[in-house]
Amino acid sequence: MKAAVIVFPGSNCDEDCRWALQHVCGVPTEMVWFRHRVPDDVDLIVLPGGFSYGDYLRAGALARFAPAMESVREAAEKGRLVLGICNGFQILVEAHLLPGVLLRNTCLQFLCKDVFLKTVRRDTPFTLGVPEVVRMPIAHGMGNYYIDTDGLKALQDNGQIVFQYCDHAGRVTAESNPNGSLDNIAGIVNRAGNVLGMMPHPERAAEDALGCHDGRYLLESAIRYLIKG
Amino acid sequence: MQEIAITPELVAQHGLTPEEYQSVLDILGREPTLTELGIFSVMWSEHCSYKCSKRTLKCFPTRGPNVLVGPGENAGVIDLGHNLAVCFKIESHNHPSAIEPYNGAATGVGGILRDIFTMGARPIAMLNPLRFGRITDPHMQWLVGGVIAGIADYGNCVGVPTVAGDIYFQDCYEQNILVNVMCVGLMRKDQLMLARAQGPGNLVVYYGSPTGRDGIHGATFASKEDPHSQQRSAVQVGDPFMGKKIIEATLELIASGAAVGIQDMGAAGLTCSSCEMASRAGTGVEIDLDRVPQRADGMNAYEIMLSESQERMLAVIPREKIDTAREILERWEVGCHILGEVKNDGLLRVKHRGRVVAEIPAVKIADQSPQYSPEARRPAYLDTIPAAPVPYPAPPDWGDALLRLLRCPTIASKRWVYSQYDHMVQTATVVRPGDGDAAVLRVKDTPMHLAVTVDGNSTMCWLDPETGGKMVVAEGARNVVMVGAEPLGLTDCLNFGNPNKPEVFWTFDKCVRGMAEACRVLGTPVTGGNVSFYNESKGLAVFPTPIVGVVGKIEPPLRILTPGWKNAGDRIFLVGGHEQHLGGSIFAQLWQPQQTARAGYYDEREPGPVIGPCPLLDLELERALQQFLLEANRRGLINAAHDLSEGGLAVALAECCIKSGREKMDPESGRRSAVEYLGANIEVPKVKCLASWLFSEAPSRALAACDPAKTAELAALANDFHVPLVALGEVSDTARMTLGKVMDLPVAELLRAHETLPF
Amino acid sequence: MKGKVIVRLKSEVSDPQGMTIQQTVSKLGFEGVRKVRAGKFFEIELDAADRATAEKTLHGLCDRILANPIIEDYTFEIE
Amino acid sequence: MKGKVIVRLKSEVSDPQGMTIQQTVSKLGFEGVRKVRAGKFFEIELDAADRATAEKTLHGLCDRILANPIIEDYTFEIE
Ligand SMILES: Nc1ncnc2c1ncn2[C@@H]1O[C@H](COP(=O)(O)OP(=O)(O)O)[C@@H](O)[C@H]1O
Ligand SMILES: [Mg+2]
Repeated sequence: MKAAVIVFPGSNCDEDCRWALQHVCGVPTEMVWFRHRVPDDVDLIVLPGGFSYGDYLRAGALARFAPAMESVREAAEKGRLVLGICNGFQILVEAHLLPGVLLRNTCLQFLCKDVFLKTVRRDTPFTLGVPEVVRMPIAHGMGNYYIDTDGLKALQDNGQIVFQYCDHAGRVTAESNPNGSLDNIAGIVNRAGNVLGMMPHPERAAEDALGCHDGRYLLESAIRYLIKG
Repeated sequence: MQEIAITPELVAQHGLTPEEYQSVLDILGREPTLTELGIFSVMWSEHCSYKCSKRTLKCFPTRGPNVLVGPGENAGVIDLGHNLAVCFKIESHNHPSAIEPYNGAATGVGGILRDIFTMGARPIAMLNPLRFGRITDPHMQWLVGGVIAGIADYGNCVGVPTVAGDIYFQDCYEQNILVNVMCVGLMRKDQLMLARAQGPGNLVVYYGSPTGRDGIHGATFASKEDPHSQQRSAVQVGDPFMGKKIIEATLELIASGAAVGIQDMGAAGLTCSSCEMASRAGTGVEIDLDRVPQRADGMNAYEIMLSESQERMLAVIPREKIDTAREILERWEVGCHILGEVKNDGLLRVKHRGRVVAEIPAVKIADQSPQYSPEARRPAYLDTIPAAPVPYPAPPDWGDALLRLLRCPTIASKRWVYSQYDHMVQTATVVRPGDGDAAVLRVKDTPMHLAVTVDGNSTMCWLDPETGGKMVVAEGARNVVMVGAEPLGLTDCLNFGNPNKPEVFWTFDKCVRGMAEACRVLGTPVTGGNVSFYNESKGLAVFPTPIVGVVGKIEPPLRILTPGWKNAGDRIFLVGGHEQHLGGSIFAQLWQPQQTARAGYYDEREPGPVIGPCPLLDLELERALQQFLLEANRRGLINAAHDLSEGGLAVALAECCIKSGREKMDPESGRRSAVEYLGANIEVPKVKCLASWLFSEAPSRALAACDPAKTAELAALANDFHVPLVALGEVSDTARMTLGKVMDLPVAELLRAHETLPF
Repeated sequence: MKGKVIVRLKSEVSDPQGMTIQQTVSKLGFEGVRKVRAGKFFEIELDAADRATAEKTLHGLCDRILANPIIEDYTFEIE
Repeated sequence: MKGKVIVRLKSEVSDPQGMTIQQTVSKLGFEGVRKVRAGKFFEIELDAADRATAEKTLHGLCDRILANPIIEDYTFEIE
């Protein structure tokens, strides 16, 4: 199998994603410049974190027009796996590959810290074998997930909410919500289940040297899913 | 070439003295044009020429076996082995931040980043020492919020983790806050790039943001008192998105071999970058300003040469490589503008609209810049500082005293600050901010780690500039040793008042001499730094505030150490010097002895006056302490280590307890238990002054925790190094910090006090 | 021609920034400031043959880029 | 009463956000978009005895909180 990381101008977790996929998980990983198409033989596309276009206007708003996004859309339609992390998630919602929008954190500040996540769905290609509660860092100023009431109901009814912010014991509480996200939403999938967007950074929690390896479960879930076919 | 008459008033407005103007006339052999006058004015400003500080700075040791590049280039470089080198530098952005905190701080970050990547190093860490006034003042809160957000937004956007810093709140910074920023970069040794305009015939290429009318005379602005009354065009808006693109474009340009010299346009913009590149290489540079991309209409030569617009770069590219360079720069969408070429006539020649508007021997601007030895006089206030320690009667409750110290904004947790900084991007931060005396970064694909810290206790420098200067260096070096690293080198930012005041210059000179001596004894060469004078408004100067940034290396058998206790039962030792007294301590600022007019506690957020004297520092002991700790670390004798600084022994013990927190995890579900803490059980010896034993901030002291089975070896080693070692007690599993009958507090309460927000 | 675009959050979307400003100003003693909503403003210089073309361009810009219809509304004026 | 405040960067101050938006939209085929400048917009509900008081409050707000006169200008309207 093969993975690709899209490099937008202003991406800054692109190299970290490559390191986690290739060095930690052993998957050949190609960097794809935002002007180019994602090659057809790529099974897993990662939209990395960072500040594409400086987050000017709104996070992800300008990046969604990048030429590479056309091929991401096609790949998503064909059922290939697409993972948007942080800014990647923001780009996916701006590109309407996922519903909703990410607003400024209610504390109005950028927030970098570890959070606990409840893995609500453990049967998506990204979450097979991911424990019920995992720890990962967040680092964002605009991670406050919002969608209108009908939209939220649809997410719930279709089981699209994959991760929710929770406390150490897995309880989804108001105190454990770092950014004001509706329903403590930290990550969602599309209806087909092959496009995941999440604010926390699995690639920053993929090695014990960094204090935690919970992020590795997620990357390896996707890899195993693809290898098994 | 003459358009505007150069009158004595105009010369004076440009900050040049009649003598300096005479040198200009001598160098040129004629009257300068207005553009030339502007060029001399900024190049000979204090900020660019170091005219008052140069002689004093010569006393710093700058060489060492591993120093690849010392002071004089954009940043210092030290060899790490493995064909790698570390590059680092510190800068101040005090004046702009005082009037536009957000953009002032952000552009400071942008500027220091450029110093690092122009050398061919990828920026891997940022640090930010900050000094503010009283935090209860709403205007100060606005400044604090703006500065932190500015640092955060720029650093976060470019993807360089901000991993450490320090913050003091002290009245002397009320009119003049200090915003220093340090950047550390990592490079392949064979890709070291110098800022030299080499090779006549090579092209001079401009890339990055277009030039506007911003910041004209920013360098001069940084060389005057009272920023508030100065012209305000000196504040610019940073563009971190362009910053990120020029990082990538520059590193790619260097890796491709297309560039032979690169310099950023920082203070004094195009003027400084072109002059310095030519003079370092002994060449000339000819540029045509019509080719400079411009954001504003109708800019004249003077404005283009002096603009300090952000995110602009100058590169020297051989003709045969220009296509390669152009492809890289255009791919990153940063533009590629050929301004002119390198000449062998030694002249900086500037053309605009078909005319030569400046023609100056480049090397003379740099080498014949004025140098002064300002008058120095010992300030009278020093005589008011008591020579003998002030006696401290016991406060009513020792535990309460400790909690007050932990809540004091200068000591309290800075989580509210560093949680706004992305400190994890690049996935290398192994010891995060708040978790150690220095931050630790792994160097991927090698067994190495780097430790980085910034330090600068100005209270001690105010009480005794020379000893204080030594202490600043000692603390910086000690902090990297505490996390397990060998100090490699040091960069410094010297923040002082107006150097033309003899009292200010005296403290500057003394401080630097003290620092230099400490650097020599501790073996930490100075590879670069920055001087920020004129931090003075309304006649009030800041405390002498030298700040050092130290970089260290951890390579096996050295291991990473952190302050948090690891195992119940470990023995706790106090290593190093004697507590001396409470002079200069924060406790003394909070608790005023009954003898003074005002007895009792001050509010932690509004501490009282500093009370002396400055403790003594024995540099030989300091060196022995550091060597001992390194050796004990190599032998695996230390499980936790923490240096004693603000708040003294009691605060250090509390921090080791607070940072011992761990949770248990159920591997199946991933659910964790609540965080559990270890405590400390300490025996309090019979001492003359308990307050001083608990809270003294005397230097050269540290805590170390050691496995009970290894204490004999540790004691023997301490003996070999002639370092005092005192057994204090042991790590307990009670989650309480118990000091005999003196205090007994649950760690949760210590934690709560330590996490108090300042506003 | 010059377009002046105002983008605001829809009334049902909460605006923590506006709320924080409101609280800060009240603390500073500005009385009677009941509510603050924060939005964005853009000034756009356009080459357009006529007003109608300019309007079309601005609608296109706002719909596709400047505003996110899930949370924002926009208005503009042409000068 | 309702105040509508526009805060913009002074014309000589660079506006990276506006520049980036302009460049991106040009590439997307919005041709005649020559220049974009980004600013802020605030809608403020005020209790004020009269227009003059409201004006005074708004000036105070803008000078002290909403704009930094070193790099920004502001204008407002009252409804
Ligand atoms: N401005 C800042 N930016 C980032 N980290 C900071 C800042 N100020 C303090 N820190 C971090 O908070 C921790 C505690 O700082 P400080 O109280 O100065 O501790 P110490 O006395 O051990 O140096 C350190 O890890 C330091 O790097
Ligand atoms: Mg400190």
